[in-house]
Order: sequence, then structure tokens, then C-alpha cells
Amino acid sequence: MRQQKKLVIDSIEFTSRLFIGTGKFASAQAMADAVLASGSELVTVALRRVDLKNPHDPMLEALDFSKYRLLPNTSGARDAEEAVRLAKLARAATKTNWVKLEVTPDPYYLLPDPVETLRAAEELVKLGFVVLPYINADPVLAKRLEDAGCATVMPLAAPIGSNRGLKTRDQVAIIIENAGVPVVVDAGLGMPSHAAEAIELGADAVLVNTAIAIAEDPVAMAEAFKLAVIAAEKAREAGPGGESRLARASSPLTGFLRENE
Amino acid sequence: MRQQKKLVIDSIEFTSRLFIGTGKFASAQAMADAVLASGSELVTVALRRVDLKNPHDPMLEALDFSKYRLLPNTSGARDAEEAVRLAKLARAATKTNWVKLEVTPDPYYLLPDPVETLRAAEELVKLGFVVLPYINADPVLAKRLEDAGCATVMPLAAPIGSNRGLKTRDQVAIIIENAGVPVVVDAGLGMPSHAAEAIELGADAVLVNTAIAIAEDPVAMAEAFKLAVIAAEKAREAGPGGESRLARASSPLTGFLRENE
Amino acid sequence: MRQQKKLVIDSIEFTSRLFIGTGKFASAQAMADAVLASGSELVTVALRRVDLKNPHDPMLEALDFSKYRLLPNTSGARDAEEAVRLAKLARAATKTNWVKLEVTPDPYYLLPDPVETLRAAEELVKLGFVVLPYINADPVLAKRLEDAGCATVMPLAAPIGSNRGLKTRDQVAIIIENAGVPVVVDAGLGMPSHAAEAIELGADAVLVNTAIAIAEDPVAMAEAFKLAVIAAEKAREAGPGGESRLARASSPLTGFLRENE
Amino acid sequence: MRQQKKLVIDSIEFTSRLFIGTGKFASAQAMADAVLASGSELVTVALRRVDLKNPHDPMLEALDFSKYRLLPNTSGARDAEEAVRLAKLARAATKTNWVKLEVTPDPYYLLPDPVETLRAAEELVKLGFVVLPYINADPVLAKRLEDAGCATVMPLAAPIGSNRGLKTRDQVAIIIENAGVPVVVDAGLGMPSHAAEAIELGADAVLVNTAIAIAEDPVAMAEAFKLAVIAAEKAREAGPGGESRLARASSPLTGFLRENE
Amino acid sequence: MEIKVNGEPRRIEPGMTIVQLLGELGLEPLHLAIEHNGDIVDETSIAGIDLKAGDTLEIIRFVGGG
Amino acid sequence: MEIKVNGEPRRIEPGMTIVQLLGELGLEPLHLAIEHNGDIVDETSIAGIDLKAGDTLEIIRFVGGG
Amino acid sequence: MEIKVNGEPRRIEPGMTIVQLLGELGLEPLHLAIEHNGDIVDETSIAGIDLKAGDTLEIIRFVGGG
Amino acid sequence: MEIKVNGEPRRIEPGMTIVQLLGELGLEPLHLAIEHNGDIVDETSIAGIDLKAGDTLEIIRFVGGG
Repeated sequence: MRQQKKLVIDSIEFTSRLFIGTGKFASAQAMADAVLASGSELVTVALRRVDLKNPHDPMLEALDFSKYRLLPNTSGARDAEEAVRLAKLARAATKTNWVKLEVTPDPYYLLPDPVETLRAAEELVKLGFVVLPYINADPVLAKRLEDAGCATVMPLAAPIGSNRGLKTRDQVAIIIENAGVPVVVDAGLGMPSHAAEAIELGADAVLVNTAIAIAEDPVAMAEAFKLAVIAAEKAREAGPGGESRLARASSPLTGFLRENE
Repeated sequence: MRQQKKLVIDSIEFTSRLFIGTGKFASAQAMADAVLASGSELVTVALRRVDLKNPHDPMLEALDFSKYRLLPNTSGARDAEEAVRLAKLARAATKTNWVKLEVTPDPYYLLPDPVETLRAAEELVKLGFVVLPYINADPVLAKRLEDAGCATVMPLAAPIGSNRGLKTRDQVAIIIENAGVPVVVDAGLGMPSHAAEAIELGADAVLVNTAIAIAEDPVAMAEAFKLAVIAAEKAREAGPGGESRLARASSPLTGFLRENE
Repeated sequence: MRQQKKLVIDSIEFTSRLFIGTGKFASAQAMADAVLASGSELVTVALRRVDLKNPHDPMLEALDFSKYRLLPNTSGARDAEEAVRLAKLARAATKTNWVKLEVTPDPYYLLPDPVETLRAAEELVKLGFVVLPYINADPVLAKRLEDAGCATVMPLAAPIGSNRGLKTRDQVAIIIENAGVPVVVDAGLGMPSHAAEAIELGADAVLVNTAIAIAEDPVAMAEAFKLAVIAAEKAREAGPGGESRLARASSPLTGFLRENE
Repeated sequence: MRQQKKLVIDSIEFTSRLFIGTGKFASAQAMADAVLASGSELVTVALRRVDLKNPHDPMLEALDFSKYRLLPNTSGARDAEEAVRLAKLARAATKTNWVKLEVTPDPYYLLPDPVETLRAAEELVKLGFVVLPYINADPVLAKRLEDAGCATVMPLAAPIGSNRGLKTRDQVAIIIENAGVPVVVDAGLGMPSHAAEAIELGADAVLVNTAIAIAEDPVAMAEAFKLAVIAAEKAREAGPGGESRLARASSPLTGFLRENE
Repeated sequence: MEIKVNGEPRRIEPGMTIVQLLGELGLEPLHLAIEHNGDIVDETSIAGIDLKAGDTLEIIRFVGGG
Repeated sequence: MEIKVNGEPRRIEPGMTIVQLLGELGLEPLHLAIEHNGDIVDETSIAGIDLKAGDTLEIIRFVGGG
Repeated sequence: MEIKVNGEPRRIEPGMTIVQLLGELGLEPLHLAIEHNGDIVDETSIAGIDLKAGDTLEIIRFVGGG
Repeated sequence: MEIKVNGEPRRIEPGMTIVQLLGELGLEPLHLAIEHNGDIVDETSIAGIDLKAGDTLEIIRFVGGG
């Protein structure tokens, strides 16, 4: 496991290894409270047309942008051109050149397109964006995106919002082993133990949205993920003892029992 | 999942759902520091003959017994008679009538004997002990021990000290579903994500020793388990949203992209 | 893995490592056809009161008893006494002293009681029965039943009829490693790959009922399990090469590609 | 699961759903015997320079090409251009326009490059090849290759030669659900139960090489895989009954036991 | 007189034997297990047993099971 | 004259600027992305742009997303 | 006279008590479990017990364990 | 004159054809792939090709592979 004490993306250092998505919350306030409870320093956002009949924007009022770095995504893009267009709009709306690159042509599983994602990444890097691509757990694609200048790779654990956990464990382990940029496990992490497993495996961070947003108590769930990620980071830095097939006694053998027989 | 807000064993309430074993630490001080860091209120101990040539006992000095409830085990017992004898010695040495009942005839995997464990449990309950039996993940045995008056059941996740994780998940889930006493998952939990998985599944507590004791930094590992257990407890109380097979979009569909085409 | 070329129970040699349960078929004929297709030499049966208003017995006519050894079970027994009574009735009705010992007090998961099962086994062995006990995947209990004179042990893969597969893999592997009698994996094997996994792991045989009985085409499913069990037996005897973490090229490196560069 | 009775690739119908790789056998004869035993109708081959000092070719003599369709691979190619060059050489040497497209820049895990694979596939389809691409378990890439005119998709179960089994189960299930061309699970299937699992899941075929080639008895292992694949195909066509969480009794409840109490 | 057969009361002729009852019921002793007042009746002894008022009989057969 | 704003036709005063339109719509340019006939309009240049008949405007903001 | 302590033979003064022996061994009864000829000796009764030749003593303490 | 065959320099008779070279090497064209200066040589055209100094030949066959 790479011993990386600090998480640094594009020379920005993050204390928290938990990134939060802001979609699907019951209210802007619930979202803001959960984000605060998560201790996250990076939140993802999406783009949408202003509703001219109701231009009021509760999100802007709810979230204290001085506390968080925004990571706008290109959700909805089905090819590289759409992704680049969305990235430009995102930059104009959020005033950041960071972008979570999502190219997901399939509407049922919302899985990413590796070819369009690489094409868009190359273009966006040229345009000066800091690109964080959402990808399938594909070690070779991850390496190519790194070589193309992406700031991280974000392999999926399971389909977006499925809460199924780290179903791609073997492939993610290879990505981590080869990566020269931070690996952020994204999508499908449904419980704190899932997030902890990813970090224990060596992931640099995790991104969670649905599991927190649809919980009955999003604030409590956000705290839960926060603690689990810290726990896993501590554990991997504590030098785990590793597995064994046989038992290893945790108590001394109590010899006197049978000696007098 | 049973919504049990508080963990109560024999009318003693515990704030922490993490129990710690004190074996295999490099030193008594390392053990004491790790126990403190774990936030645990219950520590297990074993019995051994006093070494007459060197009667000094570092453990007594290291650990502040006002902070922790002792849970002596019957480690080394190979049948019910040996277990009962050890339990009596344990009570005399520790001044507590609580006992972690272990009957493990097999020296390689240290797995418990269900029949001897039940026999010993019935005898010890008669003798006024508060019995916490270590068992295989056997739902019917768990129920019988509960009926015999045991204060908890402690099914194993994997062989003692193996750090393999919750390999008995399906059976433990049934034990939890049926149990009328607290279920403490014991043995084999090697990383914080393993402990979190057990608590998320509905276990009332977990007992960890080897994973902490053999870590390069036991104190950090103890903190890691502490946080993971708290995280999992928060998560299950937060009302998780459950898994889905298909994706659930976490961003709004960005319709405007294609509308003007 | 123990290299056991032949499966021998109570000095009876079996060619097929697949045992079939005869319950839950749509008709006696469907059952008989499936049993024939399975190639099994051992079929389990249960006991029931004769219906005095309709004493006709289709099963007797459908199945050619010269082809199969009967293994009556004690299904329905909730303690040792009931199991022994059923075993005696079974012996009288089937004219065999073999019995599949089932003691399952829990009506929801039909899981076996380890203590009652051992008590009944000891009694039945005294009474001259050849005892094949259905048990939880408990290595120590398996050893005690072997020591009590049981002819096999039959650990469960998952709850009866659940079709969930070998959920107890780690524990079954230990049972196989320690066993001096044949290990028959029983209950919960839902697909041929599950049965193959158990045999590959080293199990001496598998017992399947529900997966075949409730399939749309029981005969085809019976053939499927037959082939899968033979496949797994062949594979483990073929000396598998074992797993590796890294890839092992299956084609020669085509060096000429870049030599002329 | 798609009910596909017959496996047809490029209008060629295959009776066997098992494809065999011919690499890494101890001898050409051992290879030929194993291929014969496997019942396979399609064997993969690689390319190599003729050794001018020893032009003798044992493989040609060992294998009866009238029995098998050859599927030459582009093993060793690190980008699309190399793959296309190898495909042309393969066509000239084997007189078939079928090609197993492999583009694997990473020498440790031999994992495929999705972008170069698609580029090469598009070019090879233009050149009149029947393209069977080896890919990571990436549902969107699989769909794009299908749209590009590939005859199949061949997602990996685990790294080539690792014998680790179907580690990509969730992703492969999605590929199968979406695919309009046959899905051949390739790489990493180490035991018959692994191959059976893939076919039961709905895969149209599996390709196996290392597990057979490095077994102590390759012929027996080939037979084992042959039977397991047939078993799994029969099972999925037999209409499996599906899993349940609770038990489903396979014996009638023996009511008389307690009626007279 | 009245006995109990498989949990149901049944009137039979005084002095009837188990074998006769089975015949009346159209049952072949082979492949059956018979419990008379809680004791298994084996094939050899069955002939000699008469039924008395209040006797309890269980007539069991095997059926499909797992 | 008529233009298209977020996909909807809209009549505006001839010579109206984007900034004026935003004002009429009650929108603060900050935190908005504006696409004028397919080109992003940045804050510096927005002031100088007049609207012409048939122009297409997209007014985008960011919202919650994952 | 000779007794056995923790499996080792040991010569002691005739009439020595368990408490005296513990003192000689430098042991504090608190936190110890003492088994005298197979029976647990509790704190209250310990004072009254004399040692006889051939007695067996087990002096046990708790240590780290899981 | 000298050409390169499978990466190795080789002296051959001026005017030798590929077919003649294969004969000299004891190779049957069938089941071989031949690349002449980077271009595949198919069976029909092979007869007409003469070798020139500095030519590069790749003679490939298929072997066991996965």
C-alpha cells in the first residue's frame, strides 16, 4: 500500500479523505447540514438551467462556499463534446477550473464511457481544467488518464446510487498499486464499512452522495462516513498485522490445567 | 435490524460497543495505552500461574482498573470441567463473576466446542456467574445458550487472531435476528471495516484483540477500531437507504444539452 | 486436499458423489425421472402417517428401489428423543439402518441443534444405526460426531432450500481438513457451480434436493448437478495449478514487433 | 437471462460453449490431447517468428485442424497499430479472418487497453476481420465494440492466468444484460466451478487456457471444464428456482410426532 | 371396541389383530412402520399381536423428503 | 423582437443587453453561466453584448449533484 | 516438610500458613487466586488454613488475554 | 548480397526469390506468414517477388497461445 500521508490534488492539500455529493437531499438545508457534519472539504455539484419562473436558489444560501471547494460535474454528458461544453459552463458558473468528468451514455446503470472520457480529458487538460474523471475500475484506462494529465482517477465501486459496496475490489487494488495520482473511489459506497474498506485498501479518498442523501437522518449518516474514513486511514497507517489461515492464540496456553494429571 | 439504543449486559450499561482483548501486546504499557485509546469499558484477561521467581506483575500497574470492567476468559479449557475450574479461579483473582466462556479443544483453529460450552454455561449460571460464551456462528446453539441464562452470545467472525473478517456473515445475521440477548461478534475481525460491517449488520458489540495488539502502532489501531464502531452504530441508526440493482442518478438529468438539437 | 479416490460410507462404495433428496417434486414420476437422471445412488426420504382414506403410495411405484440406497431422515424432530423415535420408525419402514439425522427446532431457518444432534447420534450409534448427521458448519462438532461413531458429517452450505450457495466456505474447508469420515455438504446448494465449488474444496459428496425439485425442468437440473459434481471431482484430481495475484501470460511475448524499431 | 439456445458467431454455430487456449502446455501432444478432451470447437493460437535454426513445428502435426476453428490472437500488441499488424500476419498464417484482439500494454497484469482496443477493432472490421476483443469488464466499452461491428465481446473474469475466478461478476452481469452479441468470459477462470458460474450467469461461452495447461493432468482438467460448462448451460435452461432468505422445507412436517402429547 | 389409529378414533371388531386391521385398511405391511402403544412392531412379531380397546396405532410410511 | 431563453421563445425590447435581460429576470450574474448563441459569455465581456432577434441564450446555474 | 507450589516441590517450615508462604514469596493475596489441594481458597478463609506435608498449592493471577 | 531475415543478417545469392529462400530454409509456405519490407506477402503474389540487397523479411508462424 502506498504510504501517502497527505492527500494533495493539483497542489491543494485536503485534510479529509471524504468528498460529498450534494444531490438528492430532501432540502438544501438538509444537504448543507450533512456536508458540514461530514467534515468534507470538497463537494460536487451539477448544472441545470435556471427556472425563469422561479429564479430563487436555495442552495446558494444554504451552503457556505468559503468552507468548501466546489467540484462541478458534467453529469448528463453522453460524449466528449457534451462533456467539454458542460465543463466550460461549470467553470463559468462556479469560478473553478476543477471538473468531475462524467460521460455516461447508458441511462440504466449510468456507467462511464472510457473512450469519450479519455477524449474529453485530453481536451479539458489542454483548456486548463483540473480533471477528475469518473471511470469504470479499469487499471489501463486509469493509467492513460493519468498520462493525459488528469489530477486523479475516480473508479467506481458499484453503479451510482446502488449502495452495493466495493464490488470492484480486485481491479481497484490494481489501480491503486499502479497509480501516480490520487485514487478516489466513487459511486456505490452504501455504508461506512464500504468506505472504510476502500481506504484500507489504499484508496486516497472516497466520494459519497446517495448513501448520505437518502438516509433517514443524513446528518448522522454523514458523521458515520466521516468517522469510518478517518478510522480506515488510521488503520492503514498503524501497520496492520495481516491475515493468517490458522488461528493465532490471543491468550497464553494455561498449562497448569493438565500438568498435575 | 433490532433498534437497540443502548448496550446492556447483566443490567450494566455500556457506552462503547468495542470490547478489547489484552493479549499479545509488546508490553503492558502498550496494552494499557491501546485500551485507553479504544474507549472500551470492558477488557478481557486470561489466567496464568504466578512465576515464583519473578512475581512482579506489570499488568496490574499499567491498567487503571477503576476505568474498565474485567472479563476473564477460560482460555485453555478443553472441556466443561476445565472451564468451570478456570472460571472459579478467575472469579477469585478478578473479584468479578463475569466470565468469557471459552472451550476450545482444537489447538490449530482454536474453535469452540458447542456441547462442552453449553454444559459449562449451564453449570456456571447455576454457580452465579454472568456468562458470555464464545461460540461458532450457530444460531440454534446461540438460542440454547440464551435459554440457559447466558448474558450474551459471542459468535466468531473467523478463527481467533486470523484477521480474516466477517466470514460467517450469513449465520451471524440469523443469530442477530433471533437473539434476545446482546450479540458480540468475537474473533477474526482484522480491520476497522470488518468491525463496522458487524455492527452495521446489527451486532450489539465486537471484541477485538489481535488486530490491535500486533499492529505496528497499537494505539492508532485501537483508535481506528473505536471510530469505526461508532461510525457503524451511527449509520444503522441513521436509517440506511438500502441497496438497488440499477443506478440511481445523484445528479439531475441535464436536459438542455440536447433540447436545441 | 485429501486425495480420496473413492467415496465409502459404512463400507459401501459410491460411484456418484451426488446424493438426491426426494421432497417437493411436482409428482412422484417427476421425482423418479430426476433421480434417475442425476445418476445418484443414494436418495433421502422422510416419514409420514399413512392417509387412511387414500392409502395409495405413488412413490413406491415410481422409484426403482433396486437402483438406490434409501437414506430416511428424521425431519421434524426437535430434540434427540423425537429423532431416535423417528429413526426407529424409519428403519422399520425402509429396512435400512442408515439414517440422516436432522434435529431442527427452529421452524424458520430449519437449522440443526448441535447438542441434541450429538445426543441422538450417540444413542443411534448404540442402537446400531449408521448415522449421517446434518449439522451447522462447525468443525469441532463435526469432530465430536466422528468420534461418536457417525459415518459421515453433513455440514450445511446455507439454510435448507435457500439455494444461496456455499456461504459457509471457510468453516467447511476446516471440517474437510480435519475430517476422518466423508464430508457431505448438504442444504443450500442452488446451482451446479455451488456443488462444484464444494467438491473442488474437497467435500466427499453433496446432497441436493430443492434446487432440482423446484426447477422448471427437474430432469435437466438433475443432469446439470450430476455433470458439475463429476467435473469438480475430475478437476481436483487433475492437480489444479493454484491461484496467482499477478497475470501469467498464456501466449509467448511476440518480440519481433519492436525489435526492428 | 437471455434465452439463447445456440451459440452463433459470424453465422458459425458452435455446439460447445468452451473455447480453449493452446499456450503453456508441457508439449504439443499434451495440448492436442487436452483440446480433444475439452470438446471445444475453437482454439486460440498466438504468433511467433519461425526459428530458422529449428524450423520444425510440432504444433502443426499434433493438432487436427479439420476439427477446430482457429482463433489467432494479437498477444504482445501494445497499441492499435501493432494489433492490426499482428492481425494481418495472423490471417496470412492461419487462413482465417477471425482474430482475438488483445491490446495489453501493462506487462504485470496483462490488462487490456480500452481505447486502443476500440481503435484496432474499428480498423480490423473495416479490413474484413471477424473481431473478438478481449476487454476489461466494462459494459459501455462492450456496447461500443458491439456497435463497431465486433462479433463478440470477451470480458475478463480476473487477470490472465491468475485462476482467481469471476471477480468481475457484477460488471459481467450488466454486460450480459445489455449485449446483442455473444459474451465470452475470458481470462482468470481457474476451476470448473468458475466457468459454470459464468455460464449460469448468462455468458454465452468461456475461454480457458492456463487452468488446463498448468494442471498436473491437463486432459482430465479439460474434461472437467467441458462437463462444468455443459452442466451450467443445462442448469440455466432448466429454469432455476431462485434464492430465498429463509429456509424452504424439503421434507413434510411430521405432524404425528407431537399430536398425541 | 374403539382404538386410535393415526390420531383418529376407530371402531373395530373385538379380537381383531393388527394384520387384520391392515388388511381392512387395504395396506401392505411391507414398506410400513407400525407403532403399537408407542412401541415399534417388527415384521416377525406383528402376527402375534391382538388389539385391545384403547390401543393406539401409528401407521407410518416413507415419502419424498430431503 | 424575439429571442430564445433557456429553450423558451421570449419577446424583448430591441437593443436590450444581456445584463438588462438578467435584471428583468431578477437574476444576479454572479454564480450563473451564460451561453450566447452557443458561446460562453464571461463576466468581463458580458457588459458589451447586445441581443439581436433570433439570439439564443442559455442561463445555467449549479445545483445539487453527485 | 515438602509441599508442591505451582507444580514445583518446595520445602517449608512445618506449621507454616498459606498467608505466611505468600509473604515469604513476596506475594500480595489481592489479585491472586489460590487453589489449595484442588479447592479455591477465598480471602475470608485463607487466614485459617495451615499447610500440611504433601499439600498442593496453585497460585494464579490474571494476565493479558483475548 | 545481404538481407535481414527475422532480425538476423543473412547472405543470399543475388536474384534469389522468397520462394527459393524458403526452400533453402526448409520451410513450407503453407501455414506461414511472410512480411517483406513491412508488407504482407500473400500466397498468390509470392511467386513473383525477387529479393534485393537490404530487404527485410519476417517469417512468422502460429504457435500455442491463449
